[in-house]
Amino acid sequence: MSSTKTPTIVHELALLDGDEYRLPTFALLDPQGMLYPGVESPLLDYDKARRIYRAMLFTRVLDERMMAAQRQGRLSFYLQCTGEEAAVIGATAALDDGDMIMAQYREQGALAYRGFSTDAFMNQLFGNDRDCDKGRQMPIHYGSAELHYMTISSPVATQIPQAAGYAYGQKLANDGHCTITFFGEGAASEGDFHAALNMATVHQVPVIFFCRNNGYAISTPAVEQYAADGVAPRAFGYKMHVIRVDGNDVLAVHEATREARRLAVEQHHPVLIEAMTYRLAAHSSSDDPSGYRSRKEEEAWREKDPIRRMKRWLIDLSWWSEDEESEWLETYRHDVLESMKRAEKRPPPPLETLITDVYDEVTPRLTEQLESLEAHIRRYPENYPRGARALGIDVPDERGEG
Amino acid sequence: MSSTKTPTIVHELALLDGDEYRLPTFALLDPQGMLYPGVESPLLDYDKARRIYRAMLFTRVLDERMMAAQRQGRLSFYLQCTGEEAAVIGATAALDDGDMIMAQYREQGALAYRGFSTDAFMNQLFGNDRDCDKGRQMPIHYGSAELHYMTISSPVATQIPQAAGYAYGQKLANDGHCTITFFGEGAASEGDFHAALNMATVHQVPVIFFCRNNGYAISTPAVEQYAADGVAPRAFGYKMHVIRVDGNDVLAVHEATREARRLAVEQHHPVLIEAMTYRLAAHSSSDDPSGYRSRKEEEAWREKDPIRRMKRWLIDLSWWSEDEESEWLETYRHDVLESMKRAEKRPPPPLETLITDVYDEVTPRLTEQLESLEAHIRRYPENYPRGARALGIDVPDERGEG
Amino acid sequence: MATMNMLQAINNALDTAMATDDRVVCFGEDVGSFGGVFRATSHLQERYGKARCFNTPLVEQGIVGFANGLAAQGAIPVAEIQFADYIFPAFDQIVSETAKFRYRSGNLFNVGGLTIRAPYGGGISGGLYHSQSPEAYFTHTPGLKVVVPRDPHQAKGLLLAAIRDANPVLFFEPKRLYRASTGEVSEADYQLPLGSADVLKTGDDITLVGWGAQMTMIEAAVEFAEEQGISCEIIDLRTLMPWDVATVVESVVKTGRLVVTHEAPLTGGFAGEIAATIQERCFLYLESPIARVTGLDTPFPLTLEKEYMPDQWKLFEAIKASIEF
Amino acid sequence: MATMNMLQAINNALDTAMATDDRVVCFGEDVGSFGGVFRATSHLQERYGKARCFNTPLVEQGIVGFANGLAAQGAIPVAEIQFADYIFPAFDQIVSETAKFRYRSGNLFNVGGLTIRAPYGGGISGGLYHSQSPEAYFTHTPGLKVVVPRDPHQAKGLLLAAIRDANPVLFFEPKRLYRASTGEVSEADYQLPLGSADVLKTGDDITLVGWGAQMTMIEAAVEFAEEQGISCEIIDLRTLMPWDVATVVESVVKTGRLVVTHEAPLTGGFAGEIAATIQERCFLYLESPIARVTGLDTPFPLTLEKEYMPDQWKLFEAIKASIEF
Ligand SMILES: Cc1ncc(C[n+]2csc(CCOP(=O)(O)OP(=O)(O)O)c2C)c(N)n1
Ligand SMILES: Cc1ncc(C[n+]2csc(CCOP(=O)(O)OP(=O)(O)O)c2C)c(N)n1
Ligand SMILES: [Mg+2]
Ligand SMILES: [Mg+2]
Repeated sequence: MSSTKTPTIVHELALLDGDEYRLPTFALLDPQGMLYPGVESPLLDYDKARRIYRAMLFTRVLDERMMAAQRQGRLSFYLQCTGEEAAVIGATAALDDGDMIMAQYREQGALAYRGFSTDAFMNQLFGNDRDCDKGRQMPIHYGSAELHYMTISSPVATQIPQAAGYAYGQKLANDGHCTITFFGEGAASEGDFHAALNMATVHQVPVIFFCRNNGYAISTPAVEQYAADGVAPRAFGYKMHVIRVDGNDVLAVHEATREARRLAVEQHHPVLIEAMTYRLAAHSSSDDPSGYRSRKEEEAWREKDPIRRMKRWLIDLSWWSEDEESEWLETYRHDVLESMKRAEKRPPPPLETLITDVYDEVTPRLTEQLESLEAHIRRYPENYPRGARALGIDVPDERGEG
Repeated sequence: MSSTKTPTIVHELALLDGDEYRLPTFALLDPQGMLYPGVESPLLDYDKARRIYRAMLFTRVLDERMMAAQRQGRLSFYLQCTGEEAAVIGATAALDDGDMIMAQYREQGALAYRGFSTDAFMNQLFGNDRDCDKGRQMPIHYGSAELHYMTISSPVATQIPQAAGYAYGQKLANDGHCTITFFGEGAASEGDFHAALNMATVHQVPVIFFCRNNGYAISTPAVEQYAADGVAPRAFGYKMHVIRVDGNDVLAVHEATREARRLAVEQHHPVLIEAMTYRLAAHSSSDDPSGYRSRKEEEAWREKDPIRRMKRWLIDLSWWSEDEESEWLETYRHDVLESMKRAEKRPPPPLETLITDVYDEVTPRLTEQLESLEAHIRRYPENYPRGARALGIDVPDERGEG
Repeated sequence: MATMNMLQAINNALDTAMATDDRVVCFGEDVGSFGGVFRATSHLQERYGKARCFNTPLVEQGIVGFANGLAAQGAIPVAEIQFADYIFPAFDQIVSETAKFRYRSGNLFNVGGLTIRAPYGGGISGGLYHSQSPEAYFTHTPGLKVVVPRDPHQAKGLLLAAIRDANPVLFFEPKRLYRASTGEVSEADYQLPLGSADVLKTGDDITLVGWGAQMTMIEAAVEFAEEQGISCEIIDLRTLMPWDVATVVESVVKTGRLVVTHEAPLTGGFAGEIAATIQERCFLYLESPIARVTGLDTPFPLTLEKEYMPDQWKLFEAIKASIEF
Repeated sequence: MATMNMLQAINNALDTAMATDDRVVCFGEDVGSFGGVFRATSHLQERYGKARCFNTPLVEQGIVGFANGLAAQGAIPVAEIQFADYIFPAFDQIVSETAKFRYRSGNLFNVGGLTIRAPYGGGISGGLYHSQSPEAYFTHTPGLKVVVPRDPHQAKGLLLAAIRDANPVLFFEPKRLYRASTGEVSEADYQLPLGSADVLKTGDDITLVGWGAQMTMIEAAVEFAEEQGISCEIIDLRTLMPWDVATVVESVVKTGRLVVTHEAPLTGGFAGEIAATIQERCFLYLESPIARVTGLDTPFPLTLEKEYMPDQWKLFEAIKASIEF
């Protein structure tokens, strides 16, 4: 039988379209950064609030500097979190640091919060010999086993059913942890999204599906992505717990995620969170949003900048000051620049990284392929400056390619 | 911006799980086949009511005879519509005969309603030289361009986004037609389902998504297929019109589909219909349901047999009689048996059907492959009785395989 | 030792894997209490509980996506795809994710614990969508291992090796042989090596290479050939990715002739890879062109399935043509 | 005649197709008012309206599923997959549905109107998921045509032919050349034939076969080789499925030597099919083993991309090795 519940029977024909089931948005901080009337403060303790805020600031600085570096041709590609720091970091802060994060690509703030070092960011961005990916993936595809942050994969949405599976493993291991997966409202259109939410509710796994609804998938506005009122109402189709939250309100995001984590870990109820936010920057360094949206729209959202809002709240509590802000900004800028210089200078990964990690052990055929490549590079070292360098052969400097 | 609507803001944390949005079931005929109080009769005219009922009877007879034939080893495979005739035929009858039907595989009733001949059924089932598929697909993979019934494809759910695309073409052509796609509650778990419903609402196409929720996907009960109250609530996630209907009540199904068609054709609103029904037979001739469900459960549903219910309604209207029933049953049984005998005796499709229709024209490589196959069969005709027969070579009778 | 058919051997391998490592988890459509449509997972839910053997919703991309995540977490998922023909909705999860997980993460993460089982192949009146042999779609995908057993003994030993291998493995089971192939299978816990071909029979005149159900076709063809005085060497590749080039090269250096066979269509099939590699490595030893005996370059048919199949007579003709070249 | 880069030529072909047949409909992620992330569909929405050129939600399986249905209805969909790397979620719709639609329905229905465009290939610092060349996943799939242009003139003529062909066509565009390759392109409505290779240059000593962006590598390598007095014949396959066996056979019968190149990994790549076919058909003419110059059997890397690519120097070495064999 299809359901244990017996639905009511009606004899009048009436087609519903769900419009009546409009989900409200949960918010605690108003657009100016003041608590809404009746909301009690503080909702975060001093240490955590500052840890969150500093991660937000760092992320903003990192994004600004690296986009500038990309514009200068120092970096092949970059992608900003700008505008979505509260959503990403507020959610991360509500988790245990041992919970698994399976992100899409715009969630560097989560890594910053968990303590991924500036050098670790830079080494990945420059694909050098210390890149966590060993120079195999484009910039921004970070990963850290230590920090429980799954290495980013470019195909969107693939991480969503994986998060359900990972969380099922956590449930089997009974280790008290959960998994959060971040994804965009665009990614939520993929078949993998449907698969994931359905399997998560059927198998009751401790997973949080965190949708960053930032209004765009590259140039495609959300109104061309779906016809409904956002992504949140899809939860009803799976009987999944759901909450929509103001994604630029760090307190609300934190609170919602904290409760979601409780449901996930204590009751094995998966939860969908839809954070309403806005991608203030271009999609990536390859994109120019002036082709598809107005300055006016951007300006309106800049007014709701999540960092400005949190700062106001912190300053009102006397937990932060303009002086501290300047100091930290200075420190972060300096850190990023120094670290970038170091990362740029580091050698490329060794040549053998071309064939390792395809399997746990290198196969005979791969060994042959590497040997023949090595011999070839030794014949033409000047055509393969990186390969030659990796083989310890002295060749003229590389000509700028990324 | 993600939506043109501004949702309400709330400051109290409350996670919903959609349980409050329970969809009722639309029904007109009670389980005994009497109209519910207050429902006006007749809802179908005399001719259409009889056309529907006769198609239901024919389908039942076809299924009984062919399953018996399969058990006797005359047929390699069979799959019944039994128990779901009202859902399939009631919906089909609410359409224009020129509307496209893209079915899953359990919808032979739709073909019966539209006038697919007994011989056409048999030729497909026996994969002979007159099979609509030219002997390429398993039994029950019917298709008819004339009757606007898309040839069945075994991978489930692939037809669902195709139906959205087909309907989009109808909208572009502005031909006043729509498309209906039938699928099971199991198929609705595939990623293609999500893709289809989302695209259909975004692009506003005249398509009806008709889910036959028959409680099982092979052995998997619906409670292990999804956690929600059926498939219908998923419509809310796409802002799609939806109705849940008693799938064993032919009047309700017809009425719901009629209204869905109106919305689709006149307003380009796609509609999801969930028909609650039950697969009274095994999944297919390869299946034995005693391994996963009880006789008792089956019996309870046999009480709600859609044919019995419609018959009662017809007889109450004096639009049908027991005598007529016996006559038609006799006629159908006879037709099916005679047609089966003819189909069994027909030759296999010509050898060249192995390589035609891969492309619009046969490629040189395929011609070579066929030539070498022909030469081979001429060398070993007794090992390829069908191929030899197709080449006009006299060989001993085939040994039973099928 | 017990006499088992291939399904029983597979069931026994799964049972052994679950008994010896409680991280092993089996799931897929209908694999739970029902035990799978072919009954390969019979009794596993009974023995190991619903948490370790369960039905999934009907969504292959979800099954493999879920399995990838579960493997990344450290569990050892054995996911069933009901028919190899239905593996394609999971293609992205397999090709983009499973295969590249370790490499792209610089070995920080991997899904090495994952095994995907799927029945493949024709000869069962299954038509287009219950007959395909999709191995070549995966042998072009570095990071995957692809394994195909030929009989019950091989099936058990290779499946246990696949489950315990530190890399993701696609395990294609020749469903035509599920019940047709029986033999003595040890009840002990044993493994057969991945990546290594099996020389079933040595011979001097010609080498025959195949895998899975085609081995029965090769054996029948070799019987005809040996009657005619042609000495055949038979190699079961067993693992297609990464395949055992050395064993095939060694054989062809000796025999000078090679026939490769598979059920999948000719163009782009794995026999092409073998032929391309062997003509390169054995160029000076080859006495005739390498022949491929395969399905036609068409979808899989139904009524004329027998005509379509690369059977023992087609193989025998190819052997003769090669010898007489 | 006008000077166009490859993107402009593609845009011009789409424009021509839409202008000459109002059943042509273009869609995909970001292809609407924005004109696609590479701007291949620029201005089409403006010119032909939202109904005929539009954005889709981010769901490749939906894009191709929708396109299949639309083509079955009689429209002529041209669907864009943003990167060939993202075609895999649509794999089931392409391999199970698109390819088999006509065959399985006994020609009652077909999706012959469908064209799927996707930018493919490396050399743009794209790493694993913006560099792949997935053609061999499709050349093993009877029912599909697979076409790859090498320059703007070819791109326009082949794309128009693909859109108007009565069979579904996968059209892979070498994105490395999108802006890098420019040339004279006629503004007229013209088509170049599918299924027929193009002999770019005749020569006597060795045959080089490739497609798409690899043609630039072949041309550079041939320059080196001819300097050394090696006379090369260059063939652009253009259509990989069904491919022009006769032209390649004729060439190799003359030269006795063959090098095939592609960016995709070696194992299971389409060069294997070509080598297997040619060793069979030209066995007695071959003077050295057929060489394959391809990507490594690994996912696509980033920092060491240059080292990974099958470039002109690797090709030149393969030519020399073949000549000196
Ligand atoms: C499977 C797949 N298809 C297409 C792409 C190309 N692509 C990269 S990002 C993107 C848009 C994603 O939008 P959204 O999910 O809303 O995330 P956002 O960028 O807004 O954070 C697209 C289409 C991809 N990476 N993967
Ligand atoms: C993609 C795909 N996966 C698996 C199968 C095998 N299969 C055939 S029918 C079926 C169950 C379908 O159940 P449902 O959609 O509820 O339809 P019903 O049989 O109940 O009418 C399955 C799993 C298939 N045909 N296609
Ligand atoms: Mg977005
Ligand atoms: Mg069902």
